[in-house]
Amino acid sequence: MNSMVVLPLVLPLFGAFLLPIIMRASVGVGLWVGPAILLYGCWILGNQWISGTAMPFSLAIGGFAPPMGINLYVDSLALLFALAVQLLGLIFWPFKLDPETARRQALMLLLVAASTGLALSGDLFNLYVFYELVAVATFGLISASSTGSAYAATIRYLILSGIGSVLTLLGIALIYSQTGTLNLAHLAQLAPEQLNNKLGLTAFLSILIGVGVKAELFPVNTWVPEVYATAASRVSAFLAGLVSKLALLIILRLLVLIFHQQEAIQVMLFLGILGVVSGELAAWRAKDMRRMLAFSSIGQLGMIFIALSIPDQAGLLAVLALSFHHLLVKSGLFMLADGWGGAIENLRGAAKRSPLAAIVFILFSLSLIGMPPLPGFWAKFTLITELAAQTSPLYLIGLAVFLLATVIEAAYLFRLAALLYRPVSEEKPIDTIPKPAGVSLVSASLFGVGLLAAALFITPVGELLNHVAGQAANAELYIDTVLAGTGGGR
Amino acid sequence: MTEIELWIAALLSLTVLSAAVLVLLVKNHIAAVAAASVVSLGLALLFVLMRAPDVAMTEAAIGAGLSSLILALALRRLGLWQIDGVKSRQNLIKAINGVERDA
Amino acid sequence: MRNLTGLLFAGGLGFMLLSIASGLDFGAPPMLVGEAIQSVAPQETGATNIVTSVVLGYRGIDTLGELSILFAAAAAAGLVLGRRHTTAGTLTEGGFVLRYGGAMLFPLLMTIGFYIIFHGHLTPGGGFQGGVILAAAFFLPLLARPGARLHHGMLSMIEGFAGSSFILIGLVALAEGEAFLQPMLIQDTLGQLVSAGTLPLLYLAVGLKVGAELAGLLSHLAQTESEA
Amino acid sequence: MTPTIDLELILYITALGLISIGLAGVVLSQHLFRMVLALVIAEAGANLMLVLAGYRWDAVAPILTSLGEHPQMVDPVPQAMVLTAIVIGVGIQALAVSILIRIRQRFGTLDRHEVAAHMDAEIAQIAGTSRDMSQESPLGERPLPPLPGTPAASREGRS
Repeated sequence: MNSMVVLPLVLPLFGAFLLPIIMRASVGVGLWVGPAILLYGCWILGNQWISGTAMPFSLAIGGFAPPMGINLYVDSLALLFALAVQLLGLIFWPFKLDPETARRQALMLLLVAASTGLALSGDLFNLYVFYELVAVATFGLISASSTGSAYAATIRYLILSGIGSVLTLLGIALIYSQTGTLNLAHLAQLAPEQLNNKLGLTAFLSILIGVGVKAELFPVNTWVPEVYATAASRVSAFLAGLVSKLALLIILRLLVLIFHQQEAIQVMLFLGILGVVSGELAAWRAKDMRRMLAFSSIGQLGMIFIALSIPDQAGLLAVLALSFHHLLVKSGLFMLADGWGGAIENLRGAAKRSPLAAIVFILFSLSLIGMPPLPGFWAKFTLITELAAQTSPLYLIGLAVFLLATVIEAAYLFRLAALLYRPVSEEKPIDTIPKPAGVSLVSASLFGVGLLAAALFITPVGELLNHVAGQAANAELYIDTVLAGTGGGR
Repeated sequence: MTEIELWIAALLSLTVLSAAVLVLLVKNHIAAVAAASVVSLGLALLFVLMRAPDVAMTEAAIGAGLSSLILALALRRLGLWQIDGVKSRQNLIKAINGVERDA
Repeated sequence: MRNLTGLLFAGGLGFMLLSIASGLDFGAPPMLVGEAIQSVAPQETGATNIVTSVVLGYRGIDTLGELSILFAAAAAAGLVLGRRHTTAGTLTEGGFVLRYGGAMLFPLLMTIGFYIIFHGHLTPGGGFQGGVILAAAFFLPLLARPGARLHHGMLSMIEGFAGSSFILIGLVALAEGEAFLQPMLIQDTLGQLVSAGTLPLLYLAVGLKVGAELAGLLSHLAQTESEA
Repeated sequence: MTPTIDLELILYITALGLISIGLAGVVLSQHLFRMVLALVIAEAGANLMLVLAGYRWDAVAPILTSLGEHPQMVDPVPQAMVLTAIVIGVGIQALAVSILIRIRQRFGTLDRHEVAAHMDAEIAQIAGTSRDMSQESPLGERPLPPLPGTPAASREGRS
């Protein structure tokens, strides 16, 4: 049933609206509402994936044929992301019980719904609405840690994403005034004639900056370190792991479908390079683990932006490989930071206190650097071969920066890893060494297992991603599916 | 679209823009909030001229009304609700404190 | 460093706006989707106010997303401001005019609010505008009597049920084999009060939710412990 | 060259002017409350821009007044989108001021640099790393000593 795909988007909203009422009536029932909805969403999307119905299909909401109404576009990529959203929502579910549980869980449900919407929606303004919903829900979740610094970090994030949303709206207004439509497929049809000019470029750049706030794009990522340092680990993990990738997905769709200007791609490549340099250098200098991870995440996303500047199937393959790899690794690392969040020096000898955590950390680090058997190697290798095949000098700079960044990454990650195994000084009792909490360690290990599984089945995973990338890179398929395929479901 | 509407629009645009500049320049926070609501009100009138009655109603109710109310309530809670006289007294206190510290 | 990025940003922005201004062509916009909607909207949704048919019909899920944003903002503000409230004594009670005027205005504002909501598919106005007026109606007594407490439980009930009934109306269509949020029950009486099928119901849900949420937000802001 | 073309020009200038005034205000303001206000202005400009995207000078409002008649209408789609954008804007604004209220209570200031300094210090303190700048005053739950200009009585600790 294709029309069921709307449920993973709508049911979390439904649950979020009712959760405060249910919680008031019975906390015992209320605690199960969110996980049940997310499980059901996983089930629907998983079924959709397995049943393998003709995959790219479009679902008209309200039964209005796409250029007039809003449609959901479901291809393998969107489905993969939607599934990841529901799964991560479950893994990072805020179980903690206190007077604010209802609000926190409602916000989490809203975040999941909005992220699913970002993955599926096929309308520019609708994407903007979900993007804002993601933003507001995350503001709530970040400030839920209720320290002064969390509030200050939130307001910085809020103001930056306010600037971003103004720019996005400006871009949308420009596109609409030029084409008279907002449907991505319809825009893709019209773009070669009407957006292939300076105005189109301006529109793209303003949307790029606007959406780039969440994708940690270089000039608008100043919120990242403070937010990741102050928010709860699972919130940071969800933001760094998934939300940034969803923002990237919007840019990817825009690039593939609408904007093909060379300048647009070059600006993005340039910003990506700057992001890699600034992020990795700052990560190297960082003194606490959370900020180190935050800066490293900026660097990693810069790499993905570099990959995104090659918008054909091979480039998209690199984007997807890097994205999903980063999703697994960064989520896992942030879960480890739940206990190890403090200063790096305090982690001396932490391997003794919690050997499993240390092993998982080393696994993630190796993959992040790109050690051969692990998926990280494959992801980075894909990008390197792609970059080497390009002729433009800027790409070669990108390649050089990329390799340099890998060296810096290795330096700071191994510095920490070595510290974990350093012998502890005698007078320091072992109980004082920080240790990740049980639940966080379990979820981090879960990501580690996922990473190992991907390493074991690298060939089928690679083929799958290649197939997904091929589908995502095919603009004609998108246009045909949305505008002709279903006829609006009426 | 008649000539007179054009003039009204021009006047409104001027008002809106200068109010927007005032929001940033004026010292007193209450005045800034008031200027912000002038911007919204002017925009609402512009929306009427632009044949967007729904938007005009919303902008007037939400932009000019509700939003100013929220900001005004926030000013109270932030301790920025200072009429000029009170403010100057505080400036005086500040100056005296400064003198004491210097001494 | 931060100032430098600020300056860079401002420079880039100025360049962008300049290029917009030079690239804009003034004239009639290409209303591809707009014209298509105009010609079929009255038949497809039964509303004479085409903006309403866009808000609730063609772009219904945007409206759902927007309700969720308002809900998220209210929930987040509640989370931030907490449950602590001032005691009644700290604020002075409003004067005679405010107190009795408020009491008299309440039914008037309620009537206007609901009128605007129910005529949203015929004339300008609708759930958002009406909802704001409902919120004002509930907030006014609070201004007059700062000690009075809004019934938060009641508000969150209205909020939750209104929001979920918006989704339920959409899900009913899905269960009937139509698409999510498809307008139903459209009568052939364009221009009458009862003409637009489920649209006024959706707007009622929107209005109640917006009203309840904004009233809650305002009372939260008005009643957190005072700073000055 | 009809006079209405001038009208569109005026409106475009207003919209772009509001956006640039607002964004410049956000970038240049020193006070967080002023930054929120500037954001409100910029958002209003973006809304005007959006309405303009569907504006035609020779058309009527998108509301049918008599049946069966189809006069030229203004594009209803951007209007619907602006309705959405306005409500989104006010939601975010309300959230922003609630956060400002808490920041003011914790840090006793709304100056952007001071708040940033307090934030850095608090993060460093929680993480246990050495601090770059020496913050004399104890941080965290207790508010900092009042800065010049804020009356000391105006701040109470966390109740």
